[in-house]
Amino acid sequence: MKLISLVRQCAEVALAIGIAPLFAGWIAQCRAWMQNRSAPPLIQPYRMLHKLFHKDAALATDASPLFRATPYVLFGTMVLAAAIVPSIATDLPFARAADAIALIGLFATARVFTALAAMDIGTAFGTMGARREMMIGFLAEPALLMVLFNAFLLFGSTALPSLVDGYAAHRSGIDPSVIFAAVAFVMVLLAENARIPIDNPATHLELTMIHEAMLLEYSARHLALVEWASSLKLFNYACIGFALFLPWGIAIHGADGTGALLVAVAALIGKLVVAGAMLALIESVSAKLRLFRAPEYLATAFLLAVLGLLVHLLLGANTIA
Amino acid sequence: MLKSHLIAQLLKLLAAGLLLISFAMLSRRRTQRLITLYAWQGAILFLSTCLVAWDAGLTELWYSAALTLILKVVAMPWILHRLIQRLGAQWDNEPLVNIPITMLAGLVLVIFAFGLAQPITMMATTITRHTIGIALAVILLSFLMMITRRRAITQVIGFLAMENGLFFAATSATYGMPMVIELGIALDLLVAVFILGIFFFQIREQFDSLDLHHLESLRED
Amino acid sequence: MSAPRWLSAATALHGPTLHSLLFLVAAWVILGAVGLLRPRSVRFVAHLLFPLGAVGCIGVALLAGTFLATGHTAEAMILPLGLPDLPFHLRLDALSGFFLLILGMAGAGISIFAAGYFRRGEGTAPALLGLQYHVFLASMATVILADDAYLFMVAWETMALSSYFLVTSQHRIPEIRRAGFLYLLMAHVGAICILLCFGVLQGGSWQFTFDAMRGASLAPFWATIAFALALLGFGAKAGLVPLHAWLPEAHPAAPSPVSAMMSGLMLNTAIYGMLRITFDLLHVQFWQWGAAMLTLGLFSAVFGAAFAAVQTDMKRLLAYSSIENVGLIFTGIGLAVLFDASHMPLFAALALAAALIHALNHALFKSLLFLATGSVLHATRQRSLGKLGGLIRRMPWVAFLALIGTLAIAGLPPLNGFVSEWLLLQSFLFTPRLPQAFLNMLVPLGAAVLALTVALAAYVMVKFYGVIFLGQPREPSLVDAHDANWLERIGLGWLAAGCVFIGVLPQFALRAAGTVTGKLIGQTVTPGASFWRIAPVTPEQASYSGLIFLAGIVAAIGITFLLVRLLAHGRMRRTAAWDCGYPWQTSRMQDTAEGFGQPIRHMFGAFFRMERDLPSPSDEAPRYRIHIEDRFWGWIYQPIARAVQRIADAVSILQGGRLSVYLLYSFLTLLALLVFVL
Amino acid sequence: MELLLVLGFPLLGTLLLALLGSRRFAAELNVTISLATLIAAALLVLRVIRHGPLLVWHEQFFVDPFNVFLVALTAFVGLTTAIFSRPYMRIEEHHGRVTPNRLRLYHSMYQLFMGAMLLALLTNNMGLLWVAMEAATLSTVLLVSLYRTRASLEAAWKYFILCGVGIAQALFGTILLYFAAEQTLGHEGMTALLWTHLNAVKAHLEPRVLGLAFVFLLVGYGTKVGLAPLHNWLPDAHAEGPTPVSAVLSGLLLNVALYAVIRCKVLVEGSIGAALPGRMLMTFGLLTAVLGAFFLWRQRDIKRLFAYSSIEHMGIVTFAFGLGGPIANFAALLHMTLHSLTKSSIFFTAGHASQAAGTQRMDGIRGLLGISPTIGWGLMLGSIAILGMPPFGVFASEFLILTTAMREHPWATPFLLIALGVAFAGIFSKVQPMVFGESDAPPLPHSPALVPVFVHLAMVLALGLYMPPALAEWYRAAARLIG
Repeated sequence: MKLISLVRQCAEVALAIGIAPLFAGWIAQCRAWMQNRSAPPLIQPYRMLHKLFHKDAALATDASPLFRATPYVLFGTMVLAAAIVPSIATDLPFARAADAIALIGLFATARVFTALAAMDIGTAFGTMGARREMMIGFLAEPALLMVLFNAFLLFGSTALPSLVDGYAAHRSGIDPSVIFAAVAFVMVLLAENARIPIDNPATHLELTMIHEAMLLEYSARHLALVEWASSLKLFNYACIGFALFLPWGIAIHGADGTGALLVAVAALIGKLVVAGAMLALIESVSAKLRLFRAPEYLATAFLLAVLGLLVHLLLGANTIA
Repeated sequence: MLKSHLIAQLLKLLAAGLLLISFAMLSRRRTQRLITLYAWQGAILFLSTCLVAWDAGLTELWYSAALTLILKVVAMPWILHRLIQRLGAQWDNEPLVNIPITMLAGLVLVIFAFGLAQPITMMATTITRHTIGIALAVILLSFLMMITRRRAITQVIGFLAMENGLFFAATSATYGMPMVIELGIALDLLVAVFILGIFFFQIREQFDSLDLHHLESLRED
Repeated sequence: MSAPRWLSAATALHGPTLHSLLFLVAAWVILGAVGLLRPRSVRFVAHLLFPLGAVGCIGVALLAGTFLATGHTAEAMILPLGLPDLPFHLRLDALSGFFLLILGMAGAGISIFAAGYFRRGEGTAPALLGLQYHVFLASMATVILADDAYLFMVAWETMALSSYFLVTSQHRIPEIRRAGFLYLLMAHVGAICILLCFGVLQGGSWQFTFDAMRGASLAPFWATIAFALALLGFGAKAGLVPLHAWLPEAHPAAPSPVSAMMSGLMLNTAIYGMLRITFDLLHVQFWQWGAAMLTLGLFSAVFGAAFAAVQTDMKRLLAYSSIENVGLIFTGIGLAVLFDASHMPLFAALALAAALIHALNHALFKSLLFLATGSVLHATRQRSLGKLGGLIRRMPWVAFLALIGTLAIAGLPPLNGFVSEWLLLQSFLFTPRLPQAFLNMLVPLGAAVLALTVALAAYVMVKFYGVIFLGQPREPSLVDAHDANWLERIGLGWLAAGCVFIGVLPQFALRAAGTVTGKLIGQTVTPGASFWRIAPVTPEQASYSGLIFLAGIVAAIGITFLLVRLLAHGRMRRTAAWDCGYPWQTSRMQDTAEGFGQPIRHMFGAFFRMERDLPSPSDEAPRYRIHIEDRFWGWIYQPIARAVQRIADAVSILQGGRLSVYLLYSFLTLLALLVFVL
Repeated sequence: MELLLVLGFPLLGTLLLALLGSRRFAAELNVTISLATLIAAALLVLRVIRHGPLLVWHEQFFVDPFNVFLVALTAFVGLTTAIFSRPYMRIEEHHGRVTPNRLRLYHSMYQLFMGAMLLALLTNNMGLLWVAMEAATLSTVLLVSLYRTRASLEAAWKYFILCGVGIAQALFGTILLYFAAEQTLGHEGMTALLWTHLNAVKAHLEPRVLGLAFVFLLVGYGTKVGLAPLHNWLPDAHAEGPTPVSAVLSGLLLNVALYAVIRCKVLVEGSIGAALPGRMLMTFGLLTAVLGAFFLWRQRDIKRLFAYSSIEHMGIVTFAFGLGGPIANFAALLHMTLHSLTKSSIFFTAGHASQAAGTQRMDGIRGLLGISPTIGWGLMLGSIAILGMPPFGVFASEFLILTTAMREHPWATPFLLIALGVAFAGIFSKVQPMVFGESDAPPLPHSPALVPVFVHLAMVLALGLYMPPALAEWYRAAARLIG
């Protein structure tokens, strides 16, 4: 692999790590505006992290090594994911290490570790949260897979860089199936990132918690890492979405000089701003579902994805690759 | 010529008598009477064998005739007689199936037997060939009798009657089996009857009755 | 049955590899027999013979591996044993090589573990156990090497028999006897089906060698009959729903190493048989076969996963998860048949490779987990999940190694479980190109079912690991649980290492499976150009690199850790668990196994037959109990049993005990026959 | 000469034991005579192998591969059973179930039975065959009723009447055969009943008569084979007689009766073609196998259980003979051998098991492994063998039979599948709790002689894995004779 691409890779990862909390902050800000509350500053997440890193960590007496290792594992996996997802350029050494399916696997690893850590202390809320998280997970994955299936039918690949290149190669209009897939993807994104309507990141009512309930026992730097990791996860999902559905601007293989990269960064930020606003809007207009309704919600996502598939097959649409 | 014709007539007569006796056995209730009938059956066999022997001039058949006389007319009836004297089992109780129906079944069997015997009668060269059907009928009838009777002794008599039928079939179809076989059969028969005799006493001392409905304990339940 | 024309072109007589393999198999049997010299001595049998057996396993694995790597001409030989006109034929080709590799790799770990596991005074005498154990091993190897129907059946049934005796080694417990009986019955009926299948396959040529069967050309109808019989027979052994009922009973009943062998290795022999017959002897003919296998496989997978999620006995949970994995493997095979029958060799090869590798992976991580439960069992005397917990602090070794197994079976990168599932999904992606209408729209949904299953497996495994090893001990007695002894640790470690190795460097396994597909389908799968990643079709299309995954994660974690250490201070204090400030925490307040399964019970309610008794509000010591049963009992097994019972009752009237009636029977028979000839 | 010895020893034994049977050494004497018979039989076998078929004494006796291997088998099982019965009858005497006098009867009748069966096997004369069969019946009737209990008397009586009537049918069949033969061979001499002669001219025999004859012969000898629905005597006789008798009944008598049927079948096929007799045998076989299997399901008495299993296996063998053809016949002969070896060994163990537990009811027999491992393992392995589990030989024959059936008559295979499956469930579900589990029964007064059991099982096992070429050739020759 060429040195330049390695540098590019590092830059991309650094960018991801840097932007992710801002993205979370931006969403929070938008939500506040829409619910006409006075908004927290954009860098609020950074302040939060800073504070957490300087606190003393309080650890339950019989927390096992697994519990202490988990935050690092989470952060590590998310960084790796960020390295794999082509957010600004496609010619990345890590990008070929895994296709979208492997990426799902990576997220699953993170989820399993979170759940195990939550069960480690052996408190009521922890295990409850773990159970719910795993449930959402195994409902979301089929839908996500169907979305990828759509993409594969279009461009004959599940490797995100190839998808992006494929788009760039033929800007031949937009396939109807993509719309269904996109909607499904957004629904899954909400579910996977513990947003309304499945979960409420800002809740403080234990019984409704899913993601938060698993983190109850974490504090200080561990908590900071976990939070950072989850904002990274949201960022990664967003980037996957961009790669799948609106890859314009990403510096494609071959045409990726510094200029192209700057364009790509600008495009990315633009997309993130819009996407954040959209997410905030969705979260503001929709109410949280009862837990038992979650399966229905994700089933809908699944059905949409499958519909996209069928539409594609029935219209015998232009399989590009 | 005339002689053989006459003999043929006589044989048919005897065969008819045999059939009659079998039906009589089906209908009779008294054990004593059954034994008498059995003896008569033996006698007819003896006569018919003699006739055949005379006609065909086979010395073997004379022997087997003599055997018949000794065994089936004298020995067996006597043994059986003594047995029922000792066991005091003169009366047989109601047969399982009532007599008229048994008779009807018997009729059907006779017709069936004749039907079966047809091809054999066609082929047979012996003077007695027409009687094969009757022999078969006798066998089936005594089988029927064994089925319908309830008493150990009556079943045995049925068994012996069946054996008579076989013997009759042998003589009428083929002028009798080879002597060795005849002897063997006769021996087996004798032993069989002795064993049965022993059995009667044991059964009676175990169940103090010869009624077969005691012998129904071994079964799948 | 005249002189067998068994020698086929691509077969070298008396290959050296086959000879040495045969020697090792014989050695196993002898090892077992030697144990009888000192029947009661645990030290002699366990600490000497079992390690030797493990050495034999490693030998088998090495031989098979080298054969796959180098050898391409199959080796065959004939033993002067067997039926007069049908001596025992043996043959070693790519397929059998691959499954021997599995046998050796997993077997070695299990044998080492077993050396440390068997104790005095547990059921059968150690020597007898040793004999049965090694005969079991040997018979499995023979099944894989057999090249004629008779030897195959003999080895097959010997396998069933020896494992039956192993299962019932603690025969004083009635449930175990019941399980053993059910197991042997199903095995026997299945064997008869396989036998009949061979009866069809020999196609009137009266030659029971597999070569003759390859040659025989069957009418489509007969071919399908043969396939159906094979599916019945091998499906029953593999635990394919609805023929699975025996599996969750028998596998847990056995001593843990035996459970490991049955789940990890014996199921694979069924897979092997299915492949041998479908691809090699019948050379795939109709796509319908594939569709059937696919449907059954997917259903078994979901069914197994759902049932595993609601189990409360750790070994039953693993047994059901075996059903799930077998389902996945059958899905792969079915897909391969589907593609092959539609003349898409590349995709067929891909699917088949996925199935093969999954079989290998399953052998590794399932035996690892069963062995881990064995250690837990010895340490705690508890099988019920409701009485375990917090063992990660008491037995860290087992906990750590079991964690690897758990992550692997949950299909998480960078471990081996993910590789095979990734390949399977990859091959699913091509199903829309199938020529058959409907199929090309229905089969893709299978991919979703697959994803669902895999995610469910993750759920199940989180439950398994979390409830056993994490949280608070649910019983006070657990406090004095001890860690596994060193032999057990070596065994577990070996298997865990296997899981990691295949996960990180899948290309070796893929290359091995590729040679097999090359022989069976005529299309090899290659890991792709670069050594550090696998890209079975093209790198543009999809690629995966376990190596980079591992490196990346390790690097990321390491760097993060260092940075955090550098930037933030490391101050930390231990306090009681916070849990939203609720003061009176007890270990009873954690989620139980039942509780953890509750969402699944809601969603898959259709699968289960549940009896719940909820305590009354006024109850001082309230107890919530739920009993979950398999609906197939009521649907298939009990009706059959009842039918047989009813017929038996009817038949027994024939033996009424009345002599006259008996005479009547023979009389009527006579008349009937006379009428018949008249 | 060997022939004379083979027939002579048992008859001699009958007389000797009739005199000395009540002495202490009677059992040993019994064993010695059986041994002598076996040796003579072995010599006979050697001679037949060396010089081919044998036809002696005015052609009254005929020895060919088919019957000589049955002779050898009979003599062998006769010996092992004698060895087994020594301690067994001692224990019975110890329990006071038999008196010395009964023992005398027992020993002498045992030898008579052996002699009768050997005669039936060796004779060339269909009439003599009948006489011998009848003699065998009579002797076994006395053996079955040895205990003089109500049950044993009832069983013996039923056995006697049913087989007597059956045998009578067989006699009529023989007469018809004789009659048909006379038409072609003429009456001079008594050659018309000699099987060899009949076999020579079978093509010219009148079909219709032979058809009738076969029906009577089949019903007659079939009753002794235990073909359903003529089988009713069999379970009772097996269950109520002394165990050695059950062993020889199952192991030998059924074989001999089947042998008679097959001899007749060969003749009849020559005249009316293979179709009709084949179909009859197959139907009888299937019916017997299936019914036998279902009877197994609800047995409570251990000896009845295995008696029904004998019925089932006879059904399978009959079916195989009905299939015909070299392979099926080969398989059938093999199955006959293996069944008699296995089944007799099972009865040995079952006998000791019920002695140990003091009852024949299976729910009273528990934890045999605890009482005496040899009995326990013997019973377990025997049952596994009889259920057709490899590597035991029974599987080899079932393998051939099933695969043949699958090709020739696929319609039959479901029935076989049902029969085998149900039989497996029926037997194994009852054997398992008897062998496994706990027990508190006292040990036996005399140590059981289980050498025969393991000798038999070892032979069965060996035949499953390797069949000496000589033996195979022998079977093949026999199969060819049956055609």
